[in-house]
Amino acid sequence: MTDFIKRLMRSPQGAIGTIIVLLVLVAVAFGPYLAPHDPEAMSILARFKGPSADFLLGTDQYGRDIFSRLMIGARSTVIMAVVATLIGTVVGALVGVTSAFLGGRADEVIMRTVDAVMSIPSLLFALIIVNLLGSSDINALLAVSIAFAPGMARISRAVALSARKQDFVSAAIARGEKPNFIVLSEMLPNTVAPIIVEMTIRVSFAIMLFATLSFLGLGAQPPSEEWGLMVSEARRYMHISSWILVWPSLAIALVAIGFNLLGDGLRDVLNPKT
Amino acid sequence: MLETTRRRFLLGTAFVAASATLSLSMPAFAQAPVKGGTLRVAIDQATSVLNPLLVRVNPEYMLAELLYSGLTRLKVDMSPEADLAESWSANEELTEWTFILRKGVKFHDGSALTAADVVASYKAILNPDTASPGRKNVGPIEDVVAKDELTVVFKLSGPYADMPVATAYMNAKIVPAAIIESGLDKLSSEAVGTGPFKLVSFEPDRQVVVERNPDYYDPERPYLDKVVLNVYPDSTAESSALIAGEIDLISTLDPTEYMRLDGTDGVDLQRVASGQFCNVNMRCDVKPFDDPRVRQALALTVDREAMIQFVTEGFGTAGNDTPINNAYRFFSEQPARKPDIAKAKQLLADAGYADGIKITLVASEKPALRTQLAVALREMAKPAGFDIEVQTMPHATYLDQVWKKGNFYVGFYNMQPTEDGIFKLLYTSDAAWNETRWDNSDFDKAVNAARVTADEATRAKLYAEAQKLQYEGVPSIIPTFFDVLGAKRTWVAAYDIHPRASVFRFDHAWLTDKAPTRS
Amino acid sequence: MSASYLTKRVALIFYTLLIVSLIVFAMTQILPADAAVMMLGENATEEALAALREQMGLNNPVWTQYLHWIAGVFQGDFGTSLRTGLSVGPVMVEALSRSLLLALFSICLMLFIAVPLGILAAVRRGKIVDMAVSLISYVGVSLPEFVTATLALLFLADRWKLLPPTGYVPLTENFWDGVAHLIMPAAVISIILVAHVSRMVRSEMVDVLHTDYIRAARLKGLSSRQVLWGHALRNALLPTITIVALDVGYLLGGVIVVEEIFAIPGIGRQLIIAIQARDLPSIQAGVLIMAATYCVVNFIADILYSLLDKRIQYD
Amino acid sequence: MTSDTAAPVLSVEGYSLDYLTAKGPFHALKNISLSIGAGEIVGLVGESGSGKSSLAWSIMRYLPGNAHEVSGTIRFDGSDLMARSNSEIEAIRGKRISMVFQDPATSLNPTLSLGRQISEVLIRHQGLSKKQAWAEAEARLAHVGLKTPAQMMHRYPHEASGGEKQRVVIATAFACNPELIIFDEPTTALDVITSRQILELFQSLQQETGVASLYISHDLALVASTAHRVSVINRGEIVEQGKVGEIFTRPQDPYTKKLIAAVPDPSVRLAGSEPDYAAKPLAEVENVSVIYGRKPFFGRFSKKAGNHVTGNRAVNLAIQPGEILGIVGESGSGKSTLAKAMTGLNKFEGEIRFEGRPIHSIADMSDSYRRDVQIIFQHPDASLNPRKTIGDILSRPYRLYTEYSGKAMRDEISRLLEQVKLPASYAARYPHQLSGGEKQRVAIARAFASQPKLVICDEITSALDVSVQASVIELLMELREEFGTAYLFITHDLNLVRQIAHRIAVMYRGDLIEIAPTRDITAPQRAAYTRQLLEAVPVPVARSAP
Repeated sequence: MTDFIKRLMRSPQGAIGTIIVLLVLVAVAFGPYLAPHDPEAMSILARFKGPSADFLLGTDQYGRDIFSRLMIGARSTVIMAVVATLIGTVVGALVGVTSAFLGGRADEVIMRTVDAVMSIPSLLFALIIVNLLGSSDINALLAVSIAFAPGMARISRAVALSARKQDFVSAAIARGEKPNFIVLSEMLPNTVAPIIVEMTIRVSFAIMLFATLSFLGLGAQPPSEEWGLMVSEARRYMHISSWILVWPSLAIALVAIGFNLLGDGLRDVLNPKT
Repeated sequence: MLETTRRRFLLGTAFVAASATLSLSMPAFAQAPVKGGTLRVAIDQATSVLNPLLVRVNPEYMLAELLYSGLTRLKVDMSPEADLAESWSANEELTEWTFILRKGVKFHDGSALTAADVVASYKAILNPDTASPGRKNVGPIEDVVAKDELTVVFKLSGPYADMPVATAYMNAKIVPAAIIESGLDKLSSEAVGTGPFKLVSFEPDRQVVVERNPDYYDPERPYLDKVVLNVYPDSTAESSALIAGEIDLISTLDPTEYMRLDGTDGVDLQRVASGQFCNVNMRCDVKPFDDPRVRQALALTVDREAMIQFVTEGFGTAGNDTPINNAYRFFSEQPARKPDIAKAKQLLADAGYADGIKITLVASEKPALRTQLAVALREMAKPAGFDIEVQTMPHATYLDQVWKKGNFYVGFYNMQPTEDGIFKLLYTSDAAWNETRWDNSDFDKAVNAARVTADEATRAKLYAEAQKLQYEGVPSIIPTFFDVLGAKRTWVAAYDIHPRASVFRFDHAWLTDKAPTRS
Repeated sequence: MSASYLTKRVALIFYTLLIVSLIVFAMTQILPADAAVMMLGENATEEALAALREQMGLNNPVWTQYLHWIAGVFQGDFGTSLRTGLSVGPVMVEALSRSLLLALFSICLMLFIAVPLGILAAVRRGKIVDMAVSLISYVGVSLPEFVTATLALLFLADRWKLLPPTGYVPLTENFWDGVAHLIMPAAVISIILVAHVSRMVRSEMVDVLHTDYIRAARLKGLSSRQVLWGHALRNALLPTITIVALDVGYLLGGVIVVEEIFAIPGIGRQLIIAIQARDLPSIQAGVLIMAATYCVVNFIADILYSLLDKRIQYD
Repeated sequence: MTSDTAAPVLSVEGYSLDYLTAKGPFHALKNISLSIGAGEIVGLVGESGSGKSSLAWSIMRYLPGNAHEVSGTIRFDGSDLMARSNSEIEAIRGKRISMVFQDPATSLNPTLSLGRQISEVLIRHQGLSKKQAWAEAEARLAHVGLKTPAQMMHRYPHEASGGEKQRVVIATAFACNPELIIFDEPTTALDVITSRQILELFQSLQQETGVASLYISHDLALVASTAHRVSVINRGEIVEQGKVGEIFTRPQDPYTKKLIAAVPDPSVRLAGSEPDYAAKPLAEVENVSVIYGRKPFFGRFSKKAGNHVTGNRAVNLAIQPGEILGIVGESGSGKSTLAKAMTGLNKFEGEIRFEGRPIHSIADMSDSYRRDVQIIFQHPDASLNPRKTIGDILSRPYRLYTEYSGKAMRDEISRLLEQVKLPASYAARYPHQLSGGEKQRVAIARAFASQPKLVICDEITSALDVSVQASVIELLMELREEFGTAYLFITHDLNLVRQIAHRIAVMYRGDLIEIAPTRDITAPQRAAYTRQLLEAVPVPVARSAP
C-alpha cells in the first residue's frame, strides 16, 4: 500500500491530483467548520464586495460570504458527483459484466441497446430525466447516474472480456473452479483497477454535468450553495462584480482537474505496462 | 352629475379626434419624424402565441399590438385614446356603451373593417372554448351587437365606468369575422389584423419580422419600414447586443442590466414608476394561511427597504401588501409595515404555530427576481419561525402546475390601468384569477360600488376602504413595486416606456439620421 | 466493403433509432403535462380540453399513440408543437442546420488546433512542449462549457469588445458577420474536444513511433521527416477519425449549453425551450434527430476509416 | 572466403555499451570484439537478454536516448561509424548496411502498399524516379521468388502471407546491394516450413551477392547450418567465437558447452520406458470437432486480416497410461484447440473417453476428471494470477481436490515446491518476482499437486530459452518417472518432441494427419506433410561437424 502511494506520488499527475482531491475532501468533511461566515446570512450593506480580510473571496448579490458558500457547497457538489458516479458504475458494471458473461446474441443485443442509449447526449438525457422528475438534487443525482451507466457498461464489459481471456482464468476453469470463485477471486481483482481509474476520471465529468444541470436551472435549487448554481446566479451580476462568477467557476475547474489528474495517476500506477 | 359624466366622454371624443395633431406638438417630436428604417427590438421570451386573443406574456402583447388594433388603447397616463373606435359614449346608467368605428379601415387581407368583425371578435373572446386569458378583463359584457356598419353597442351586466379602458385590454383585438368562422387555428401561423404593421416572417423562438402596413388608418404612422423582434435567452444577452449595436431597443430590462448599461454612451436608459409588482400568494382557504394571523406574521417579517435592494437593486418602491401604489389614481397611504419579529412570533403563537411553520415557496425562473424575492423572504422569515424551502421551476411548468393552484408561490403582475382592473383581476372573490381564494365581502362591496360610481371623491373613498381592508387581510404579501425599466439607442426617437409594461406603441417611434442603415 | 455490411450497418442505425424513439416516447409519456392543457393554456374549459384530447388521440392506448407517432415520423411528420401550434419537423430541421453549421465549425477549429498539438507533444515527448500541451488539455477538459462561455462573453465581448456578443447571423444574410458570431461559441465547444483529441493524437502518435515498422523505416535510411510524414502520421491519425466521431455525442451535448448561452437558435436551444415548455412533440423530434445525427456521423466515420485504412475488412 | 583474406567489412573492437537506468547503469555489452569479412556469414548466438540485439542497434547506430557507449570502436569499411553524423548515417542505412527483422508482420507498415515500402528505398538511395523505382522494385520481388510480383506490389501487408512478407523485407534489404546485412532472427516468427524456405532464399542470395552478413539467432542448430563463423554471446560478453565446426564439436567455454548440450537432439532419447500399448487406453478422443466463431447478430468488422475459423475436424486419438504423446503442427493447426477441448475450455462435438467414462460435453467433466486431467500453458506469466502469491496459487488444487488444509496444506505446498526444485520460501512471493523458468515450474507444480493421470503441456517450453527448456523437460521426465503420468505434449519443435515422445501425432489445419511411433517417424512411408516438416527442421548440431 505504502509502495502504491509512493509510486502514485512519483508521477506528477498522481501527486498534484492527490493533493487537490485531498484538499477538496477536507472542504467536504470540515467545510462547515472552516466557513468563517453563515453561508446564508444576508446583508444589504455588504453586497458585491471584492476580496478582503473579512470576506476572503468577497460577497455575492445578497452580501453572503462567497468563501463560506464555496466551503459549504463543496459537500453538495462533490458528494453528489461521487455518489452519482458510483451508482452509474455499479449499474453499468452489472449490465456490462452480465452481457459479457451471457455472450452470444444476448450480449449483442444488450450492447447494441447500450449503444443506442449512448447516442443520446448524456447532458440531454439528464435534462429530460430531471425535467420529467422535477428539478431537485436527488433527481439530478438519478439523472446523472442513469446517463453514466451505459458508458460504464461498455467499459466494464470490455474489461471483463479481456480478463476472461487470461490463461489463469482458463487454468481455473480447467481446474473445475466454481464460476463465482472464478469471477470473484480470479477475474475481479484484475478488473477493478481499470474501472477505478475510469470512475475517478468520470467523477470530474459528473461534477461538470451537475454544474451544467444546475446552471440550466434543473439541478440544485437556490439558496443552495451548489457551485454550478452559484455560477448561474452570478451571471446576472457579473457586470457589477465578476468575483461572484469567477470563484465558483474556478472551484469547479479545480476539482475537475484534480480528479482528472488523480485518475491518470492511478492509471499509470495500476497498470504495470506504462 | 350624470351630465358631467356625459360631458367628460364627449370631451374625450373631441380630444381623440385631435389626438394625431396634438401628439405632434409633444416635446419628443420637436424634430419632425423621419419615415423609414428598421427597428430591432430585443425580447427575453419566445413569442410562442401569435393569435391576439390568446396572447399571455409581454413579448406576445407587443407582437399583437404591432399587428392588430383594439377599439381603444392606453396612453402613457393610463387614460384611453381612440384606436379603431373614433369615439364612444355611454348611457346614463353606464350599462350600455356605444363605440363608433373609423371609416375605411382595412384588414391586412384587404377586407374592410365592420362592426360585425368587432362583434365576432368580442364574442370569440367571451366564448370559454376560445380560452382567451382576457375573457374576464374586457368588462362585464352581457351582449355586444352591431347597430350598423360602424356602430357597436356593448350591453353590460351592470354599470361600469371604465369600459373604454377595458376595451384597451391586450387581448381585446379585432380580427375578421370571416376567420373566426373558419376557425381561429389559422391565426397561430398568420396574422390578419388592422394594426400598423403586417407580418413578414414568424419564427417564435428566434425572430419575428413585421413591415409597415401601407393601408394603416393613420396616413402618417407608422414611421418605421420594419420592426424586427429578436428573441434572447436572457437579459444579459439582450444588453450585450444593445451595447454592440446589434439591436436598438430593449422593451423590458432587469435592474442589474440597467445598472450595467448606465453610462454606456449611445444608450438612453428609460425608467418609469409603475404599479408592477411581485406578490407572495397565500391560499387563504387552506392551512396554515387560512388564519389571517399567520399571513400578518409573515408580512411582519419582511424588511421592505431591504427587499427593494435585493429584488430591484433599488429600482422600486416599498410595497404595503396592497396592489395599489401612487402610480394609480386612487392610491391611499397606509401605515408602512416595518419588520417586527417579536410581534410576528406572537401572532404565530396565537395562531397555534408556536414552534414555527415548515413550508415550500414556489418561484418561477422568469423573471429571475421572483427567485430573488423568495430567497430573500426565506432569510427574513427564518427568525420568526418560518422554515421556508424555495423551489424554482421553469416558467411553463409553473404556469401548468402552480399558478392559480399553488398554496404558496411568488406571482408577478403588470400594472393594470385602473384600480378596478387589478382588484377584479386578483383579489375580489369573483376575480378573474383569485389565486389566494381571499373572500372578503366588505372588500368586494367597496370595489363593486366603486366601479359603478362616476364621482371621483366617492370612488377615492371606496378604493381607500378597499386598500385598507386588503392591508389588514393580507391575502398576499406585496413587498415592493418595480419601476418599469428599458433601454434604447439614442437614435430611436419618440419611444416612451409605458408603466403598463405591456403597451409599447411602436407606431409612434422613428429613427433619427444617426441610426445605422440596415437591410 | 461489402454491400451486406452496409445493409447491416444501416439496419443497426434503425435499431438504434427504434430504441431511442421508444425511450423518448416512454419518457414523454411519463412527463406530468397534459398535452391538451399545454395547447389551450390554463384558461381552457373542460369541454374544450376533452374535444382536443379526442382530436389528438390522447385517449387512445399508449402503444397506438406510439405507432401513430412513429408512422408520422417515417413520413417526416413530427406532429405540431403544443407551444406554438406550428409543425415541428421543419422548425427542428431548420434549427438542426444551424447547429450542424456550428458543430462543423467547431470540429474544423478543433482539428486545426488539436492535431498539430498532439503531434508536437508526441514528437517532443517528455520535453517542455509536451508538458505544456498536457497542461492545456487538463485545464481544457475540466472546464464546463457554461463556465468558459460565460467568461468568454464577459471578457472577449463585453470587456475587450474583440468579438460580437451573443446572437446568430445567417451566413446568407451577412457572411463575415455570421462567421464572427460563430467564432466564440465554436471556440467554447472546441476547448474540451481539443483537450481530448490532442491527448488521443499524442498517445496514438507515441505508440506508432514505437512500432517495429517505424524502426524499420528509420533503418531503411529514411530521414526522420520522411518517416514522420510518410509512415507515422497516417497511422496515428486514422484512429482519430473514430474518436472525433464518438466525440460528436459529447459535442451535441455541449451544443445545447452553448446555444442557450450564445442565443443561437439551433436544435439545442429548441430542445431546451421545448423541455422547459413541456412541448412533447418537439422534445421527441429533437432527441430523435440528435440521435440520428450521431448515428449518421459515426456511420460516415466508419466508412471513411475503412476507405483510408486498408486493414479493415467487413464481414 | 574467410575474414583473414581481405580487410573486414565490419570490425567491432573493445566495444562496451551501458543503458542508464533508474537503478544505475546496466552493462548491455562488455568489450565486444567481432569482425565480418566480405562475403562472410557470422552467426551471433545467445539467449534472450544476452545483448545480441543491442549489438545490432549499435552497428545500425540506432540507440535509445539512455544508451551510453563506454568504449571501443565500430568500423565499417575502414571508417569509424561512431564518428558519422546523423545525416551520413541515414545515407548509409538501407544503402550500405541494411537489416532484416524478426517479425515481418510488424516490421512492415500496415497502411502502405508493399510496393511503396520497397520502392521508397530505391527512390531514397538510388535516386530513381517513382516510376523507375516501382519497376525496379517489381523486379526485385520477382527475384526473391514471389510468384506474382506485379500484384504483390499493390498488396498491403495484411493481404500477404508471413513468408511472402518476409521475402519482401529481404528484397528491401538487398535492394541497394549493401555491403553488410544484419539478420535479426529472420525466421523465428515463421512456421517451420516457411522458415526453411526463407533460409534457403537467404543462402542463395548471399551466395549470389556475396554480401557480408551478421546472422543473429538463439537457435544454435540454425546458425550451425548457415554461418561460416559463430560468436556465442552471454550476458553482454562474447564468450567464444570461431569456425562453426570447431565451436559446435569442440566447445571450450562452459556456457557454450551448456548451450550445445541443451539443444534437443532426436538421437538422444529422453522418453524413458515405453508404455504398455496392450493396456486399455487412459484417454480416447473420438471424432472430436471444434468449430469457432458464430454469425454475429449485427454486422461488425474486425481489424485483424483473414480471421479464418480454426478448429478441429473429427480428431481421433488415444493415450496409454504413462505415455508421452507428442502433437506437432504449425501455428493454427489446431493443436491447442484439441487441448482446450479436452480440458473443457472449448465446446466440442464427438466423444472423449477417460478410463472408459464417456464425456460428450463440458458438463460431463466430473471433478475426478478435472483432477486427473491437468493442463499447463505456454506463457507462465499469463497463466499465474499476478495478484496472488505462489502459495495461494498452489493452494487451489489442494482445496479443490484434497482434504488438506491449514498447516498440512502449507507443508504439502513446500514439498511440492521442492519437488519442482524451487525453495519453499517462494510460497510467499508473487509471480512477477520470479524468472520465466521459475514461473513455469510453479505452473507445473500446480498441475502436479493433484497427482493427475494426464497432463496436457501446451507449448510449455516455447517461451523459454534453450537452457531453461532443457531443465524444464528434465523436470517433466523426473515427475513422470515418479508418478507415471501420461503427457499430451504439444509443440512445434520437432527435435524436442522426437526426444521425449513415445508417439507423435501430426496435425495440419485442424486435421490429424497421422500418428506414428517416434522411432519410425522418419520412415519413408510417412505422410508427405510429415516428411516436409522433418526436412524443414535444421540438422541438429552434432552432425554438422565437417
